[in-house]
Amino acid sequence: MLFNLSLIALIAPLFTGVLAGFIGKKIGKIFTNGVTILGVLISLIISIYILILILGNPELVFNQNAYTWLSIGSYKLSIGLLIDNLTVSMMIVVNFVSLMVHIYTIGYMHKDPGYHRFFCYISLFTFAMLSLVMSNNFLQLFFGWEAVGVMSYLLIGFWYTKESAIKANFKAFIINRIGDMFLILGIALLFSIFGTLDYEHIFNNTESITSNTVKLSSSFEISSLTLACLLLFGGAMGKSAQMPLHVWLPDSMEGPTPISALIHAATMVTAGVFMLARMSPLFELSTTALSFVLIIGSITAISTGLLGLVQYDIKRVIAYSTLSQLGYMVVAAGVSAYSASLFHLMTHAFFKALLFLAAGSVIVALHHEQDIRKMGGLKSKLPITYITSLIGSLALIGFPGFSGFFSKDALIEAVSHSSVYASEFAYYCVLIGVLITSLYTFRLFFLVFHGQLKDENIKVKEPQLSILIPLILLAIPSMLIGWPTIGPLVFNDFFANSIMQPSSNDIFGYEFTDSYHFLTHSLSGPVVYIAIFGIFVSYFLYILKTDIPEKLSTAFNPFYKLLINKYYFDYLYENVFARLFNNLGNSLWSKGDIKIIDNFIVNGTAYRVGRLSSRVRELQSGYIYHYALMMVLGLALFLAWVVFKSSGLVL
Amino acid sequence: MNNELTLITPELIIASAICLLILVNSFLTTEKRYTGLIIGSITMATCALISLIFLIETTNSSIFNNHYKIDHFSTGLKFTTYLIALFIFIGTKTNKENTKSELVLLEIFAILGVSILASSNNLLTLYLGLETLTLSMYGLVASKRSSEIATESAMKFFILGAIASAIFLYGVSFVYGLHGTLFFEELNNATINNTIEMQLALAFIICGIAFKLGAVPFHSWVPDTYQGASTSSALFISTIPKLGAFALIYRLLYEAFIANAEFWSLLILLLGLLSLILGNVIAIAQDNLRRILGYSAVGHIGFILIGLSIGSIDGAIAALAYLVIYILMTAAAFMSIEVISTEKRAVVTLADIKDLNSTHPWISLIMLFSMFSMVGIPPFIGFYAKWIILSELINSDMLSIALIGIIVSVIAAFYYLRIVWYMYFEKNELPIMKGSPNIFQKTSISLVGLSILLLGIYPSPIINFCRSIFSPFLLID
Amino acid sequence: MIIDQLIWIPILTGLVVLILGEKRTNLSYLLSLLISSAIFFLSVYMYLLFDNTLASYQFELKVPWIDRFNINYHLGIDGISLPLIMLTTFLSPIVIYTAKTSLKNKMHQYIASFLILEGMMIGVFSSLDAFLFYVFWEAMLIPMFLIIGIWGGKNRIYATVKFFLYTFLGSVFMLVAIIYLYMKTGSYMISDFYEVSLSLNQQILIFLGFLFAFAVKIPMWPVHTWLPDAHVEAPTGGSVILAAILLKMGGYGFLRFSLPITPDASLFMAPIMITLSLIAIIYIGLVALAQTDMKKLIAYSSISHMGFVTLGSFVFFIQSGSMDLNTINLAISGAMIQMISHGLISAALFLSIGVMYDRLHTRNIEEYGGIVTKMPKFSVLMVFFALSNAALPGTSGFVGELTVILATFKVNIYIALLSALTLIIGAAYTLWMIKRVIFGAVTNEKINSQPDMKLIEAIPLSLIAFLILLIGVWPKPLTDTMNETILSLSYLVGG
Amino acid sequence: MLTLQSYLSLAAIIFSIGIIGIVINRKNIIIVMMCTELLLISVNFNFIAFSYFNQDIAGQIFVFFILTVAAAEAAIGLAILVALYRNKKSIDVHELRTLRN
Repeated sequence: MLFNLSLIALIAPLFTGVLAGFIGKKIGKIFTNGVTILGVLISLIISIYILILILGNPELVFNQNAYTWLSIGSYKLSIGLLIDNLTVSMMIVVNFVSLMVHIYTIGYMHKDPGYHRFFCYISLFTFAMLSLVMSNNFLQLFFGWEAVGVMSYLLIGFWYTKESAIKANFKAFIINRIGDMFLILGIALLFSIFGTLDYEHIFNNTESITSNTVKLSSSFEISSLTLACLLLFGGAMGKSAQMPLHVWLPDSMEGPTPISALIHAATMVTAGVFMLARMSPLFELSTTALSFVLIIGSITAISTGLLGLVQYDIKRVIAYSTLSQLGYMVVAAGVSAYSASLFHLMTHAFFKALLFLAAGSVIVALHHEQDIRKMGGLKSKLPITYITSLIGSLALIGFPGFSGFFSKDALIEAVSHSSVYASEFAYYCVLIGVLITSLYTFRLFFLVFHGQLKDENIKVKEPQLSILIPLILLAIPSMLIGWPTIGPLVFNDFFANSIMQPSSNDIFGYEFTDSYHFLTHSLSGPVVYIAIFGIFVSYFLYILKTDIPEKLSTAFNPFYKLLINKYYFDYLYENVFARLFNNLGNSLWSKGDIKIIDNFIVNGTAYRVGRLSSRVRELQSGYIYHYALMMVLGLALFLAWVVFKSSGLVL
Repeated sequence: MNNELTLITPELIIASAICLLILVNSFLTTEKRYTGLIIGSITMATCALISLIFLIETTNSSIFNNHYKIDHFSTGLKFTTYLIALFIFIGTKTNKENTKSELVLLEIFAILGVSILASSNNLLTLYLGLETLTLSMYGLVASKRSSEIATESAMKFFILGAIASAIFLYGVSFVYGLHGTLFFEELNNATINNTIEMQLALAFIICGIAFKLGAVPFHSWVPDTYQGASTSSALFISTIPKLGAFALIYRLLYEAFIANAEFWSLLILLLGLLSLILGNVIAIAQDNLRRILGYSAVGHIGFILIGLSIGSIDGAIAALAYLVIYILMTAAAFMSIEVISTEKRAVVTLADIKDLNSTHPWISLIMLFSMFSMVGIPPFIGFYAKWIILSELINSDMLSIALIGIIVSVIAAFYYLRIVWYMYFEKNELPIMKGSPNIFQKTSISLVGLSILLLGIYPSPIINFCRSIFSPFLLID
Repeated sequence: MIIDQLIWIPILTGLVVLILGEKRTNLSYLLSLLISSAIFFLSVYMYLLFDNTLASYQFELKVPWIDRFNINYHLGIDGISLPLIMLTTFLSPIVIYTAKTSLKNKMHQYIASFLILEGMMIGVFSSLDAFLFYVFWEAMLIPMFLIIGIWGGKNRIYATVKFFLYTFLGSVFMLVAIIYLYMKTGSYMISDFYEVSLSLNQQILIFLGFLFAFAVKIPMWPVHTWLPDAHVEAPTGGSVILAAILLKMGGYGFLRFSLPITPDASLFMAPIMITLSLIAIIYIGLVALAQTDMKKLIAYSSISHMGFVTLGSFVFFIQSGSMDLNTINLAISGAMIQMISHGLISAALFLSIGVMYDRLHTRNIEEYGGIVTKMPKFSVLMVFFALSNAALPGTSGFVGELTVILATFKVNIYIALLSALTLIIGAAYTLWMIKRVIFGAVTNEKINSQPDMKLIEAIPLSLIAFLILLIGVWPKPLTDTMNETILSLSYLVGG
Repeated sequence: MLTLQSYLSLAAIIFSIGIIGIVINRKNIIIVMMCTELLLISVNFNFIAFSYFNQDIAGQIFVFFILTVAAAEAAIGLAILVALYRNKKSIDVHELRTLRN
């Protein structure tokens, strides 16, 4: 029963998406958005229903194969569903945000000619994301993993006539593919050890392979587990845009705003974090891998946050913020605080989706203007957007009481108590990150909503209802969700059946009683104050003394340049690597294929035979005496040969 | 005595036909077309039938005081010759341009020569057969009297042929001197045959044979003659005399001097390799269709010689199979050229067959069969020719020769493909005039063309037939 | 008997079409379409009758052919030939179907060539006699030579002659190897070849003989240069058949001949074969990146993808320790799946390019851009095929590559790493093409006046898309068909 | 006393003269044809010598046949020559190269 329900939850968005794609245009917009929203709604309702059932009866958690995908010899690869607390909570997050985005899109895209296509895409995306989180094996994980990548590819390039958009989606796909390559290698490694790709089998037998090693060279061996974890994390780095594979995410903002909210903030990019949590039984056995995760996460958290400080595109700022927050989640996973990581994932999904959608609302209101230097003073014009943005921003910086506060604080708590290698480094990174977060968040906030209206001529008014409703609906969890959920999710054993992590005491060094106590406990730490300090600083810089940022950027010009050029990563990728491979391909083609193989060996042989032929044909001179001479020479040759032969000189 | 004459019925019939033709020629004006054709065809058909009967009855005896031998090989070869000649007559002599009776006369003469060659059991008979064949070939080449190139090529052919037969005879004289006899059975004497004198004599004889076959370096006449002679004569020259030359080789090398096989096989191999390589390589640079076929003939002869150089009966079977198959293919090619040539527009160079497919799809298809067959692509019969030779080579541990052979065939493929590409791929501004081949021509060319395909699909008959020629008993197994 | 019909009915129909001549082209078209579709259903029927629990040959037919050399007209199928035959019968009607839209002159000859080719291709896949195999193998060159030469592009003659000579040169060496084996066994039966015992040196020679033929056909680096030329110049149907089926014959040859007949030599040569496969995957992938001609790009992509076939066929030889049958099984299955999948995908891509070519008469990527604005329906399919080409999970392209990578990883991590690079390179060249052709602003005025894909063009593409998706989502039926055969092959190779 | 050797040497010399005559003659076809007759004569010499020394009649009979054939051959050769002259108005060896390569 439950299995079939879950299957319906999975298939519904697929079905409705396909329906919208194929016949939506013929029937009409109402049909398209109606049917897709229905699909996601069904999925959401089922998810919630399953959650309730599971909470009531933990026995209902199940892991069942739907069908055998492939069977070769003794190997069997299956497609199946694993429904446990982790899955269900991810399903709810995905479906909820997806639903909000669906509703939001009705208003946001109503003039776009690709309306139906868009709904088809986001529905299909929802399906892909669900199949990723509901999977009970690595294969299906990879299916979903790539499928969300493709939908993201299509959605980033949604406005396909825009050169920048199709450049961005190409880039996104390729960089994701780099991560995917590592992921599939990691999967292959696990397969080569276990001979199966089922989570259950692999996670139950991890102990047996702790001493397995992989020989990388004659003298260097590495623990298989560590290698597997590193490779899997490579996949996560691509999808969750960790340094140095982060470059695609800011560019992906070329897509329509709803998908920035759905894919590039709330769901797809968190797939990496989800996977880390899912793979916790593996990662927990390899401290090396954990440290690596930790380091990458902290670097991402701090460095990408810095970049957000110098951006002027409203969506890009939020995108960099997303990068930074993803860094936080990865850091949490690095210190084994998977539950904190997932908690942050969840709250982040709400408030970041909110922020993006709010940004979208601003963009719509300003007739698709995205440069924050041209904004300002929108507070009074867009009150609802303003308030919801404020909620989102406060949640993002971790203002006490907001959802982000709980998740981020728990996370930092865990980092501070961790003893994993590099945890100290990570701690300082995340602390500085808090300041930076609050700086860029409120820089954006102040520049957009406060100050002076730049262009009085544009008629600015609050967008239509379908845009505002999701904002409000998302604002509520962004503000409140932390209170009831932190306890069970982070400190109690809600995830016990799906994640393997040390007890909450070991992780946080803190005995949790209730959310209020947690809040007061946090107030004794530095995090909250740093965040609030950040608000003041940005108020000072962007409202009071607006010329200081300019001065600062000239004063620290090299640093500023570094930031504005995004640490030259794009330059490196595009002008060094991409060009290198392009040139390599070109020269292999023109030198290797055309010049050496084709012109020299293949056609060269033909040419030489031809030349030989035209030389040899001269033998046939046409003169009888030459012909006769040839015959006589032939005869003479024979005779000479006979004579020599009999005298033993030849053969 | 009576019995002996029965045994040479085919030869007698041919001889009578010759007399008849001469008589007819004297009394009838040349306007009376087709007399030559009719007489020739009937003669060939009858002879083929009689030979077939002999073949089935496995007649085997020596006649005329052992000068003449009617055995399986000779009847088989004769049967083949007559059959092919029949097709050639019907295919070419029905064309208005080739109705001159003396053409048929000369050709029948040549066939008589081949018959004598095939049956000879004595160096003298052999010589007579050879000269009958050669002399009529000279006439045949020169038959287009008003043509400058025809007479030129005939002249060249004649002089070179004279030299070659002199060289051959010179060798024969030594053989005679050393052995004191002209009968093949008595020549098979290992002690004498291994002397240097005998080897020198053999070298002379092989030169003569090589000329007849057109092997490098005795090939010079081939391309010139193919180009110079009229198409029908070229067709004849490229087919029937080759059978005669094969008989020559078989009778001399395989019967008379088999004891020296080790010696002559090397010479034959050398000739074969030279022909194979040079013939095919030079053909690549040719533009004249008939010259291409000429050089291609040299190349094919190379293959046949390589097969013969194995020195075993299996090798000879393979070589004969190759030869018969080659004759089929080359007949198809020449017939196609003949058919598409019109009085106004002779088909000479590759450019003349541009886009043939659009105007003559059927003829170009047959030409395509023939060309791919010559390349050695299955399912055409030419593939089996190459394959049998390769099999025998590999079987006798001559792998390196086999490799040379196949590499050269790949090179050779180029010029055959070129013919196909001119017919099919090139676009022609001046469409080829639609010739009007008559029904006989069409039928015979279709038969030959289809036989290339059908025998390719089921090659057992031709393989078994060639084997049966060498030994009647092989048919049974 | 049923295989017999599969082979000869198309060939005879081809001859009938030739005889019907140019005037009755429409009749011929309908007739051939009917017959080739019937052949497809016949092969489906055969598939249904096929017992996939048996490793042995099925539907066997053995008639003496050339007694003298113990050659039989011996047909039969097993698990590795059946999918390839199905692929052939599936694509042939499609190719004939598309003739109408993409061809102007001598259509009857074109159709006839394809029908004859179809019969011969099925013959190749079902011959159990090496001689018969060779006959079909070589005979196929003729129709293909004509197809490229008559209906090809500007440089068609060069391309087709190159194609012919290249493949011909390759296959003659195979002939020598086959004859050599006949000398050893006294039979041309392939299964007799399996049992002959040969020394390592003999095996290596035989292996090399086969290698020449198969390497050219697949094609492997460095004997691949005929393929881009042939593809670029060939008409759409020619490219489809060339990429989808002719290339597979090389892979099929490895599985049918090289591996089971000369396992020791395969073991000996495996490092070279693997290196060449990796070169194909990476080097050729990079070369594909540099292409400006769509067909050339897909041609290079084909070479790169076929690298996986050879990799799968040989990678298990370098396992450390004893040969693990499971790995062999996995790798070979991967190679087979990759062949089928590539057959479908490359066919689809070439057909798609054909659809565009029919409209704009250029294959130059730079002259395209923004196709999607004018041809959205077509673009959906094109993007789908491109993604399949980039091995997107859920499409057949992924299944083969995944399986090969899984097997490879079991053998050697570095080889797996290098082969997995295709995920990046493959995506890069395919999607870069998509970016420049399908997406972007319309730069070429001509594009603006183009209608979207017509239904008549959509049907074949959709059919292929459906199959690609089906195999991608549920490859089990495919692997079930092959399992037993590959298992017994694994025993021959590893046992 | 003339030995077989002497006859054979003479024949060889005549043969060589014939060959050389053909090869180095750059002028006239008639001379070439005469040289071919020389070749045949040398062969006849051989046969007769062998016949005599072997005490076997066959060789001499062979010579008769050779002579006959040579006559026929000469007839044909001259006929061709006449035809050639009619077409070319020349019997110069140098000019006989329309067909080449």
